[in-house]
Amino acid sequence: MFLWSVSSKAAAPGVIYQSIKQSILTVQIRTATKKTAGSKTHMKDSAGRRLGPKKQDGELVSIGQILMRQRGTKFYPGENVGIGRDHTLFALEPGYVRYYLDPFHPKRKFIGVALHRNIRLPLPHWEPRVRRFGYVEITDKFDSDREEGRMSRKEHKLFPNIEFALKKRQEARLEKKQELSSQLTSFEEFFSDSQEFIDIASSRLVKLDGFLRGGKSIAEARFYATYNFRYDLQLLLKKMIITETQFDQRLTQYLTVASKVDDVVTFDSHFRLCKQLSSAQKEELAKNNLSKIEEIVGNHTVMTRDTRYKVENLIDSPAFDISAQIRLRRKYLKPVVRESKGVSSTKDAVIVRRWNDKSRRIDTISRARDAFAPS
Amino acid sequence: MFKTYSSALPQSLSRGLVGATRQTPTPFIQFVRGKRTKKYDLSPAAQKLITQLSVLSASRKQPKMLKLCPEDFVKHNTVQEAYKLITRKRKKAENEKLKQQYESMKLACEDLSKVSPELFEAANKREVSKRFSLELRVPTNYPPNVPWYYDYTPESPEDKK
Amino acid sequence: MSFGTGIWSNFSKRSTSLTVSSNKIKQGLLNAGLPFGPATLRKRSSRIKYSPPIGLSTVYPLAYEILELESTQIYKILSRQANELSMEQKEELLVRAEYHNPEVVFKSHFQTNSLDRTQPVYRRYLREKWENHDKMLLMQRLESLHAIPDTLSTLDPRCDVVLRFPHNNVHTTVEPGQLLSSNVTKKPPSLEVVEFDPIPDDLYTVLIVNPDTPDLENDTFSTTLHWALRNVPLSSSDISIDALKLQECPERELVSYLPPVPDKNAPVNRLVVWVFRQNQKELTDSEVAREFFDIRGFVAQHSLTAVGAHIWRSGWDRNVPNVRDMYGLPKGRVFHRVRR
Amino acid sequence: MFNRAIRNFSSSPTAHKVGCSIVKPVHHRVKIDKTKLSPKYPELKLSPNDIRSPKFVPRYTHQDRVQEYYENTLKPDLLLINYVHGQKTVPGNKRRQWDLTSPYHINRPPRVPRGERVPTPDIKPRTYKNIPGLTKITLSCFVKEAKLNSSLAIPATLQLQQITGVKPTPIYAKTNVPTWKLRPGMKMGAKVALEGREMSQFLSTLTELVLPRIREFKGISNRSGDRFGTISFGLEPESIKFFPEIEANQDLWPRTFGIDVQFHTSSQVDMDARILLSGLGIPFTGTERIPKDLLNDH
Repeated sequence: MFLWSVSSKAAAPGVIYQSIKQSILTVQIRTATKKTAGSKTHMKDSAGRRLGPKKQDGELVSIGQILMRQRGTKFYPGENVGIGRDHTLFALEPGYVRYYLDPFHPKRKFIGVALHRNIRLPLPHWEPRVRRFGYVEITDKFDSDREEGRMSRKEHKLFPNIEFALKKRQEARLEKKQELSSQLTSFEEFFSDSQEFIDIASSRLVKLDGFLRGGKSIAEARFYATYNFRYDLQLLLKKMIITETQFDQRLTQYLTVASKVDDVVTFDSHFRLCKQLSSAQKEELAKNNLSKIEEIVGNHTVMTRDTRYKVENLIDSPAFDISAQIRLRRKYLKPVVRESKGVSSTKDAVIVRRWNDKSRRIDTISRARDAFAPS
Repeated sequence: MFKTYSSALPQSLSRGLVGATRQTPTPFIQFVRGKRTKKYDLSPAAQKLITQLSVLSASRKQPKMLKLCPEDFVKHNTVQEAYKLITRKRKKAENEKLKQQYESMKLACEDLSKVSPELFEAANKREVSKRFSLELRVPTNYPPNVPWYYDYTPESPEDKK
Repeated sequence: MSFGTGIWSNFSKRSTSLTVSSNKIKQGLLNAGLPFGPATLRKRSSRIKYSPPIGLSTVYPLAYEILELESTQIYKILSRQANELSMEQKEELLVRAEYHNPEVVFKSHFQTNSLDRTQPVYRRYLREKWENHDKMLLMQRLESLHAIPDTLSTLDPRCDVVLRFPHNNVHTTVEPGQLLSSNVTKKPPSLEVVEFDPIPDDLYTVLIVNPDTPDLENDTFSTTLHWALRNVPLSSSDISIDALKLQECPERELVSYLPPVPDKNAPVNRLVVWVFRQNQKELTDSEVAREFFDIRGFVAQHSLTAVGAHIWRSGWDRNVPNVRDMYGLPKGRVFHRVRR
Repeated sequence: MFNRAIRNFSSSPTAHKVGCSIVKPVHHRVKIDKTKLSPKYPELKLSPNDIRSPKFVPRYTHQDRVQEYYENTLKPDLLLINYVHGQKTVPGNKRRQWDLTSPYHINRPPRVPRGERVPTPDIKPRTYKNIPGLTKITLSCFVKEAKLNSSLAIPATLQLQQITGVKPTPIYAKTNVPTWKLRPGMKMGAKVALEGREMSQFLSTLTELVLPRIREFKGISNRSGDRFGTISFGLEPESIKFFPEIEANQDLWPRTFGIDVQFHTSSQVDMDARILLSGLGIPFTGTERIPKDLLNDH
């Protein structure tokens, strides 16, 4: 290599002359060797990507046909047009291609597909959308039945479980009905009633039970049980399965049964069948039960299993609603009677350690052996 | 570390750990969460920087959130609303007062300009470099007579005796 | 200090629903401290552990006094200028007079289920709650399911619509846009229309429309009317439209309920509930076609004002044939699985 | 072993998605706050004024003496001092619109004001509605040596926090000056903006404890200011030691850093701002220049 340079600071005339001479020489040598040829910046071109519109305005397209190939979103997907991974626009519905502008996006150009020849895009903002149904009805009886019975894999796998659960539910309802009918016959008001009466009554009670467990009040439950029966009956009448006389007869029968059942029985707060009480009767019963409880608790400072059981039974009566029952249980059925009561000698006492919230320390307490009421 | 703790406990006591630590004075090796056990050899300058950064960090200084019961929540809201109300009223009154002052100043100037234009000219001249006096201070309960003792030296302990 | 002596303890003119019913909580709110402890905390241990913030008990009586005084002055304005004030102004003043009453604040924050809707202040609190969640949810669902341009063009919601299917055992409300099974929707729903404005009692129209019924002839969709109620009277104390109300007066049911019975492989159907105010006019239309129902034309013809809406979706499921059978409808169509 | 729902870095789903988002116009006028609709983090949806919110910060915890003094004493005085009868609005130097003689003028941004880079505000008559007040104090601490030793910015930050009690924000170099070895992104110090009670606290410390003890301090120069009501001055590193927070443990502060203090006021011109600050106990020195073009006396 004959590369050298002259710094301009030390440019004496003689040196310059020499450098000119030398440079002529070097140029000749460089052209001869061609060792440092220029870089190939001009050789990077690729083949054309065949971009651009594939369908013109007004052309008829079918689903999936490509409307535009582009780099970036030079055009945006408008009505019934989708966009691919490389921003390719394609038709989602068959129709006529429209190139249009949208006043909601003033700086964007859109390509859309109008479903009919006379539709212009964009569609009016406040009008219903123009939609295509696109499904074909199966007219063949065999095919349509097969298609209707077809299940997705997920449904197919779950189907036995669902059937089993439905069967179990049905059985549980029947069982409940039998249980309720047997309970119903134990009420003296229903001694003389026929089997049919009991049947209707118990099926009504099953419905009431379901409504109550779902969160309805007893009045709502009664209303909707009757309502459902009447509604179903009306549908039967409409379908001409029953005549009007049958309708009237069945309805009156049901209503008489319902009124009698509602008058006599109801459900308590734990969804058990019990006698329907008037408010005065309820008060009376509550008073009675309270006095009995007072008597039992007052006599026994230490709760035994027996007394506890008795009090529990008295509280668990239809006279008290659920909040009252909780209150009474808190009041009378405390888990522990007073711990420091009557412990004289350490012989009878049990030593326990317990966290005290108030003092924030652990207290050591000696309590009588029988201080705990057995639960 | 935790292992030594549990193995040192008698089987019967290991249920109530709180009680056990409170009542038995046996020197247990307590498991402390987040305590650094490894020692790093850092230069004092670097250690100082770390300390300074930890002072700047906000996460340590998050106060505990107040948990109020519903009644106290309502009471707190009441106090806030009452404070807002009186502040609003006070602001309004002050603004009204300033407005009155402004209106009367304006009225007086207009009158003066009609009565005596020369006096008005003199009164309406802008004072250049007007300043409040330095002695005017923000009022305190116990204001000092002299703002600062430049030659103050604390008493030495011998003088006290 | 002045607890129990001011306007907020005087119920000669104010409703008793403006006070808390539980004595323990009331005493907690009408005393500087908490005489019965934090009565609202459920667990005994948390009641014992609780300690009130320092200094609150000294400031609270003063704050109560200041706010009560303000309220007294508003009530004075109300009584003095009762005839000059418009309905909206009165409502606004009544809200302002009670808005910061601690008992009212307590009830509207923590006892929202039993608020007295006849009181303007509770209506205001309920409206705030509705606007913060339910209104936005409804509008989001209506928009994203395209119910708004497909049925009516727009909605300016003014009341909350609560939808239930009470014939089912489970007594829950339907969230807007929920996909319901055909068993749930086989009998008519019940509605609660919660108005927040101080409007006079009005008559209401309810329409349930399905804009997704296949129209095979034109290869598009048509709108079907599933239920139409008219001339239903509602007021701020009586807000429900249920079977009990319709039984009293069957001619309120213009078009009987048709349950959604979608066809197999057709897209999921949207059932849009529209609630309209009739502006004190009776609707005396006898015949309305169920098929190809033009809801926009109907609304324009009777000059109804849409005040609320609700939406649910129904798809085909195994129970649809049973529902069809129940109503004596013909067998459903079956479409090809693939859309062409 | 690992939760499959967690997205892997290697296969991000965005790679297969198209970068096209179109906001569809809605058909209603209800504003929808998506965070309120999501069931997540219910307490974060509360307003920050609600005490149950984690964002809640108690305000008005102390009496603000400076603020009260300003409201009760200074405000009426300032109204009186600044009042000149028959004031008129002095229009500011605004951006110039194109005259639309050419169609290319449409949508062209307006020209910069004549002789300036940024437009200046109008000076309006002084009434009871625009009495000057102190809105903000900004303290900034730029450490020149931090370009060589970047850790020097940390004690400077800490010093600001110690003095003000507010967490400072770091300052980074913006420009590239190779001769000073300065590069963009170098941490050079910190700044802090004080408002409300913290501002009053700093102001009273400054005027009552620090400035009186600076021997050579005569006052802030009457030439300081940005013409439109912001006055600034500097505190030397030695004077910082007079702040009681620093003075209390001097061993910890072998080195202190100078601070630039800026008083942002709501006054329209510097002249009014100086009167206000002198009322708040800040002395001024030197001759004052009154810009005649900003005076609006009839």
